[in-house]
Amino acid sequence: MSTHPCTPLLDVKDLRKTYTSRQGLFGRATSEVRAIDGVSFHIGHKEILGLVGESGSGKSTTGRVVLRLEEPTGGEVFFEGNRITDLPPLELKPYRRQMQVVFQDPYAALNPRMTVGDFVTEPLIVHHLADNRTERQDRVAELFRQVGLDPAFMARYPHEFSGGQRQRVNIARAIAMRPRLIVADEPITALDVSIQAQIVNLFQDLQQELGMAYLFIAHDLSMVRYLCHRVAVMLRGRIVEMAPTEAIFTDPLHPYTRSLLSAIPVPKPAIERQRHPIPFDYEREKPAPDATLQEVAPDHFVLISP
Amino acid sequence: MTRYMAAKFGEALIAIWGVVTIVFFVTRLVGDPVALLLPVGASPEQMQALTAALGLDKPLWQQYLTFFWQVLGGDFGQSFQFNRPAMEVVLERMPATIQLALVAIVLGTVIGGLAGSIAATRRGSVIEFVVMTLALLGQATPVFWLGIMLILLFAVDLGWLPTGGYGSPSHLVLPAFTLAVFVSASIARLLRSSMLDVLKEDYVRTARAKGLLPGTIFVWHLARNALIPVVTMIGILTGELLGGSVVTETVFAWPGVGRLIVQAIETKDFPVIQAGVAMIAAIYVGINLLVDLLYMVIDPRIGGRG
Amino acid sequence: MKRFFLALLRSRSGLFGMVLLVAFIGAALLAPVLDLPNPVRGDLKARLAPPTWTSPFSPGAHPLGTDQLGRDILSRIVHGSQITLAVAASAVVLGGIVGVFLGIVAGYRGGMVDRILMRLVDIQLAIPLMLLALLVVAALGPSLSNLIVVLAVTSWIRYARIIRGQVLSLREREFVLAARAISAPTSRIMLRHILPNVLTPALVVATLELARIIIMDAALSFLGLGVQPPTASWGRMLAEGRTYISSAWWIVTFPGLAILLTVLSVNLVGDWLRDYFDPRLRT
Amino acid sequence: MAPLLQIRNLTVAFDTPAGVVHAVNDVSYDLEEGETLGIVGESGSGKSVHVLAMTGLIARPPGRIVAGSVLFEGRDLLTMPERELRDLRGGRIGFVFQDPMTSLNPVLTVERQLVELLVRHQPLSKAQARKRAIELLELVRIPDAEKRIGQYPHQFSGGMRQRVMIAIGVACNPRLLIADEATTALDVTVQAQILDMMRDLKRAFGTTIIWITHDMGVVAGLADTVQVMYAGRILERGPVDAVFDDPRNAYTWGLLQSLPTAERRAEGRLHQIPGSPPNLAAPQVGDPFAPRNAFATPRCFKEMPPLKQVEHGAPGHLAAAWYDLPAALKAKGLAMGGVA
Amino acid sequence: ETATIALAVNINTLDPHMSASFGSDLSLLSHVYPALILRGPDLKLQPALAKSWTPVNDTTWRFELVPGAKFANGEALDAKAVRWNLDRVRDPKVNARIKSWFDLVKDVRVIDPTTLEVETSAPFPAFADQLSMFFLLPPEWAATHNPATETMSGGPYQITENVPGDHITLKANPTYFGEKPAFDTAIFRTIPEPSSRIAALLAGEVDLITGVPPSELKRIKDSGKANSGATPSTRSVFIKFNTQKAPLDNKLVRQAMNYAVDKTAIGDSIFEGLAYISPCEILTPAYFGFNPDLKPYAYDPAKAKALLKQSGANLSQPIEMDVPVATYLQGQEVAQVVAAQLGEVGLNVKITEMDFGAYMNKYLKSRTLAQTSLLTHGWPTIDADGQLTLLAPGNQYAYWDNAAFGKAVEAGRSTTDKAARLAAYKTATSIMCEEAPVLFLYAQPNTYGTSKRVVWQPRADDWVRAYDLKPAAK
Ligand SMILES: Nc1ncnc2c1ncn2[C@@H]1O[C@H](COP(=O)(O)OP(=O)(O)OP(=O)(O)O)[C@@H](O)[C@H]1O
Ligand SMILES: Nc1ncnc2c1ncn2[C@@H]1O[C@H](COP(=O)(O)OP(=O)(O)OP(=O)(O)O)[C@@H](O)[C@H]1O
Ligand SMILES: [Mg+2]
Ligand SMILES: [Mg+2]
Repeated sequence: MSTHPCTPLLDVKDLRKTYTSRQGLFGRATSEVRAIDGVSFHIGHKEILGLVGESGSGKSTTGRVVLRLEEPTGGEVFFEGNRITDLPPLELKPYRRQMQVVFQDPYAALNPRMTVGDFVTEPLIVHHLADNRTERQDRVAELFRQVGLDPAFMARYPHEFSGGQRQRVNIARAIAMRPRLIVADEPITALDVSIQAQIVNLFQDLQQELGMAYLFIAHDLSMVRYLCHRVAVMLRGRIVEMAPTEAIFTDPLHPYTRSLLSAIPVPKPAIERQRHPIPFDYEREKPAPDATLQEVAPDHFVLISP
Repeated sequence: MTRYMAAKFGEALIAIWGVVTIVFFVTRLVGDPVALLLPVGASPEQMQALTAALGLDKPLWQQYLTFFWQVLGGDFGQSFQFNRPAMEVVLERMPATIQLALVAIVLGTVIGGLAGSIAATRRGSVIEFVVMTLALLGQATPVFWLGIMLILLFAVDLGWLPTGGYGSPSHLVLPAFTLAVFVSASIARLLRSSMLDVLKEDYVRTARAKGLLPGTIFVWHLARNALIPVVTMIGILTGELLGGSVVTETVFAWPGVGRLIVQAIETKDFPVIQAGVAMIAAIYVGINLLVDLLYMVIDPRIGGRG
Repeated sequence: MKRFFLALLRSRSGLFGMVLLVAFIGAALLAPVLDLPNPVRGDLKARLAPPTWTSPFSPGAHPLGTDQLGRDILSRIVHGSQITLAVAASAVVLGGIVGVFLGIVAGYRGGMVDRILMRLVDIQLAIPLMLLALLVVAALGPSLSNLIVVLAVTSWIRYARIIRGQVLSLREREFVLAARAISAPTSRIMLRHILPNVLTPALVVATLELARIIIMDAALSFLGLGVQPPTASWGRMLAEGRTYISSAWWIVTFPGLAILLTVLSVNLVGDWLRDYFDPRLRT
Repeated sequence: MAPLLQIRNLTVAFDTPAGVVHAVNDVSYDLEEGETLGIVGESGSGKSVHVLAMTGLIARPPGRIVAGSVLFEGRDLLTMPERELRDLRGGRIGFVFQDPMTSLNPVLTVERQLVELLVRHQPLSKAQARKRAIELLELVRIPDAEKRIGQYPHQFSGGMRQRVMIAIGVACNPRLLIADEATTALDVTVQAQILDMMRDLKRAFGTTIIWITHDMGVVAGLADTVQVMYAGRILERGPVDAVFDDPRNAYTWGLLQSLPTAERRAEGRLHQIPGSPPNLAAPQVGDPFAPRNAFATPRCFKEMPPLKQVEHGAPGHLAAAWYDLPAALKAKGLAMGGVA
Repeated sequence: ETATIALAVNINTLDPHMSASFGSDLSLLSHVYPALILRGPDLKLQPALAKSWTPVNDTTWRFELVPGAKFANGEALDAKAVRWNLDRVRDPKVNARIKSWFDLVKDVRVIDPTTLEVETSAPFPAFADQLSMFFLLPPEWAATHNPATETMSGGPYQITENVPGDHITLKANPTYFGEKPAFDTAIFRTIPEPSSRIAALLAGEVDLITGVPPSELKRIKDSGKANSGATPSTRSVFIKFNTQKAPLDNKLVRQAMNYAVDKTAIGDSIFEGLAYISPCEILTPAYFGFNPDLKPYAYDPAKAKALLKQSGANLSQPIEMDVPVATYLQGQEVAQVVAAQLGEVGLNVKITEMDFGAYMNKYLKSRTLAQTSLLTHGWPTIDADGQLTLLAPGNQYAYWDNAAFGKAVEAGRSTTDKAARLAAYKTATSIMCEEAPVLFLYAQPNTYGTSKRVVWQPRADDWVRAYDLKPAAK
């Protein structure tokens, strides 16, 4: 694995995923959903890229396909310059060590019949990162401390934890292998605000201490603004705008981005009551099929018809 | 979808071929019909002559090839006992078997369905206790015991129904009921546990929150979703009954294929065994296909991925 | 251990089932030292004696009567429980292990593997039990272990089918996705993630199978498979007593009751164990 | 005029093998006709359970309503025969559930799930109901409603399913709408549209709304009154402006502090409440938040403070605290409102 | 007037040459097809199509047939038809199951339409008996029809309905040359389960059942709804010794085992006193050649023990006993009692049960019968010749090799002179008694139940025939 300073950590090129589904018993009519339709972006080392957008626009699908949890219909994914899109499972394994995932529902992602300690230990075993028991235990205890959990909790089952604690367990497992990239698919949506804060702080600490990069999928734009370095905005399977966070928030160019930003609710009753979000009519402002992302300002890309 | 059906059909043929092949070799390993076909005192030479006449003296592989070509032409050979085409003998018994199996399944499903739903919806009540105890009894009671008790009561003491035999609907009552007891016990237990699982589902709560009438909730939200394991079970049981229920057929002198096949096994009538088993295999595979289609009708999520 | 008993005491039906089951197992283990008549040696003069309590004139002290060869039924039930329980338990466990394993493989791997396994199930279902039993006897001879094999062979299918159904939905769960995300080998996913989550349905099937298997012992003894006379097993007692159903009801009724009570107790204990082993229902 | 909804001493427990879980403890409040109540609070604080218990929708067993009464239009829902309650649910009381993934029946088409509700409560024919159902889907901004109505829930994305749930909740123009985290899975544009729709509903039908959410911004925009829950209890309640600007309970303050504001961005650190939530199966003494509360007084650990009108506060602003939060904050030199 | 008869097994084939099952296929076909000779319930041979049969010499029989007999289709039932039938069973291409019965037949000569001569290759004293189970097909009809599934009556009844596996209905055949049966209609039903057969009898559905467990006979009688009874059959039950295996190669051991078993107790208990205890021979009094002078081995465990000791045989190994399941009336129970009683004298008998097919495989194909096995022999001609030949040296059924016995049996076969034959069988049975190649037990009782509407004379062999039934006197 070459680690050239110029190659981004993750490079996604023209990624596509189409779902075909049967309709009716004999399914003569099959319907196609283009969940992602030519998505390109990259994530640098230690960078946090926020992925926001319409619900159903293909954010989760992008996350899953990048990690090869689902096979893409087209396009390529490079990790540190190495193409991982067609690798067979065994060759994929070293890359899996470098990329991890945290899901939206912290409970669903935990095995209800496994102690959280075992759950966090699993990657160490699979990747032979610690080969004797005590070493593993020490490593897991260390991971627990790192995510702010008492190592004494290792013997407990998931249902004995609060939502925030569960999400920490998931994160502990994700970072156990010291990955370079974490795909976080709405990791805080189900949590209450104070727990959201805990998790976001944790992400930030890990990024700083361990040098991790993130693909951070979220609906909560104020959290995205707080956490992310760059933001990509998705609409119906395509990225319509991508730019450094402040550029997006201060200078949104695509009408959908504008509409999105105008709709962020703020916890100030007085302001909230007066606000009128800018409407966005997809049918009217639909991007042309041949539209491409173009750099309109340094590092600021917008989907424009040629 | 037509490809799907074609594939299923191919699989079915392969399965039937597998069964017939296995049975071919098993029967020839297990015994020799000649000693049973000839009267006592037959000399070894006579035995040999008959062996040769039945084609059982050739090497096994050669017998198999002959048999295989015959079967391809739809001919399962002449029965040793009946001296006529084995498939004909088997088909002759099918109507009785089908009659009994269908009535028993329908009766058992209705009773078991009612019992299971009552038990599930009246959790913790006396009714549940009674119903489930009966189901337990139904499962732990030997069929021959139940059958004979029913005969003694309804045919001998009360004289309401015939003791056995085949013909009028009244002949059907006792054997069908006996089988239905077993069927309904299985279905009741399975449906109850499956309904209890469904009852915990959020969408049942949604249905109640919609103020729907209990009947609507029961049919469309509870039953429909609890049906898959029950359908699997009904499939297995229907197959089992269509393949013949030896004990019931014996106790009630019912001329079904089950008894026929057992008789054929006892007398080592290979062609009838093979024809019978091929028939049963076809039934199983057919029912399986039906169950798979039913799965798709019941749950639109199934089969979506083909 | 203490917690186990506390939990047991808290569940009334679980306790009842456990007491019953322990009583049966205890009786089976203690059979040789209990002061019971010889279970295999009968007194032809005292044959078909009704239970002592039904008639003041019945000869000898046979609380549950005697069978067609004048053997004490109580003693045969108690001694028979050794073999019956051992055979049934082994067959349930053996069939369970194979069935659960194949069910998981079929459900998780899907595709070709699933199809092949499910067709195998069809094939197995289509082959009459009797042929299967005869094959085993012909190939391996009648013996207890072969009886267990036959019973297990008829049993794995049910586990396989039901477990497969469960796995089909389990494999879409996020924690399985999470395991795949760390490239956990398939064997590990099936063993550590899927298996623990299908143990409860497996337990339900096992309790259902137990009844079937004990009764099937009776059917198989018509083929000369398994427990050889004069040794007693409950299934055998049912089979042998079948002719006397209407003239000497006690010969089949008492072994039948023993089966029923065993099935009942195992069901109660099974229900309770299911709750007990569900970590979600524990502190 | 009497309030539309009067809840008194509602107490709900779950019997689990691990012991009795006290999910809702002695909750009382009133809701006026046309009022919108926003409920926020800890995960697992009983927000969902208390609204479910109100309408007889918790699973019994293990759930159990220990005490309390819930008067809706003057009649007690808790003692009302199931038959009458059934007529209310879905009609005069609409519900939007928290989890759109599991709250829709996976084997029925969206059409069916809407139509069965409409014909149950309104004198509509099947065809009319279907037309109305399509209107409803359009109302919640589902593109291609006419085509998608015949699809099954699994063919919808999470956000779309949530919108179907909302359509179900508002289908019969309910007098009381209970929405449990109804917009969490939606992007903000669609969320804004849904909130607009709620405002329209209020305006057009005077609908009373209970809106449970984690999003303080949504509360700010939609609610008249906000209520903060923790460990099955109401810790603070009052007009939105008053509570947001002048929180009197330490937990409320903690929540508001956790929000990512510009200030926090500059600081580079979010505020978080230390400690972990209480175990509801353990017996509770005193203020449940006390162990995590930097301002707790010894009394907090012994006795649960009553929910009472705050001193010098807006009318209707109630809080449960033995300590004086503004004073304590001032003493530590901390800011008052999280968003001020 | 209808008589209903319950059979335990299915009617498998309608071709009388393709089955050797007296109790089912042949019993039914005896209603439909004519025979030259029939055996009455008293076991005496009666003329049927043949008015008389006389030996012309040691190897030739002459038959005079009833003139003018016809099949229902008008086909003549004459000497030519008989010859065609005898040719058919002997034709190797036909593969008749009963071919072995007529192995000795060398030539069949039609003298005139009502006279027939059969020449055998050796004296065949039991030929007439053998013909009582041989039924005649109409030759011309058979050329164009399948006798396995169709029938053309020439006997007392004709088939009017056949529901395979369930029942066959017979109506009296108006063209029958013989005596008209008492019942116009006869129904043969298949009821495999003994308890169900009894139930059917008690419910008044059937008039005649056989194979009733002995313990149920009294119950039937006591019910007041039906009659029941039993008669000793021609089927002799014994424990066969494999004298090729130690320690059964030791005569003293074999005798000891005969002393060790209390046959009377078995008969009295398991068979409710209805079993005829074999007097040290495998013939029953019904057989030609029965030796009335023999006495059963006494029940004498002490003597048995002494003999065992005297034998010097090594008895440390268990003695295996093969028992076919569900084959013989109360067979498995008897085997258990015998094993237990042998245990009392210090023999360790281990029972192995197996299905009949597997048993026959061991017996005849792999020839690996265990040291002991439960077996019955009954010879349909009720002649000592067949029954004893089974144990003659060299016979595949024998598992015993005694030259003197073989010679005696041979002597009995080589003449048609009754006195000489009786003498030969006396010698044979005496040798067998002394040598004890089997453990003599009893003659299996034929048990039955009848409704009060009919009377039936029970018979020692397996035939079940409607034309033997008579309406009960009102
Ligand atoms: N298994 C599937 N089969 C068919 N269509 C699917 C499947 N999974 C997702 N889709 C479709 O793909 C599109 C993208 O879905 P995805 O879950 O990636 O959206 P998302 O951006 O994560 O939305 P949300 O914010 O609501 O979670 C949606 O239109 C959805 O209906
Ligand atoms: N069926 C149940 N059995 C046992 N405990 C339950 C059950 N349902 C809910 N609880 C408990 O009741 C408490 C309140 O749950 P509730 O769902 O009301 O929380 P919530 O405030 O809605 O949380 P969230 O924000 O996560 O939705 C929780 O501690 C939960 O564990
Ligand atoms: Mg998503
Ligand atoms: Mg909730």
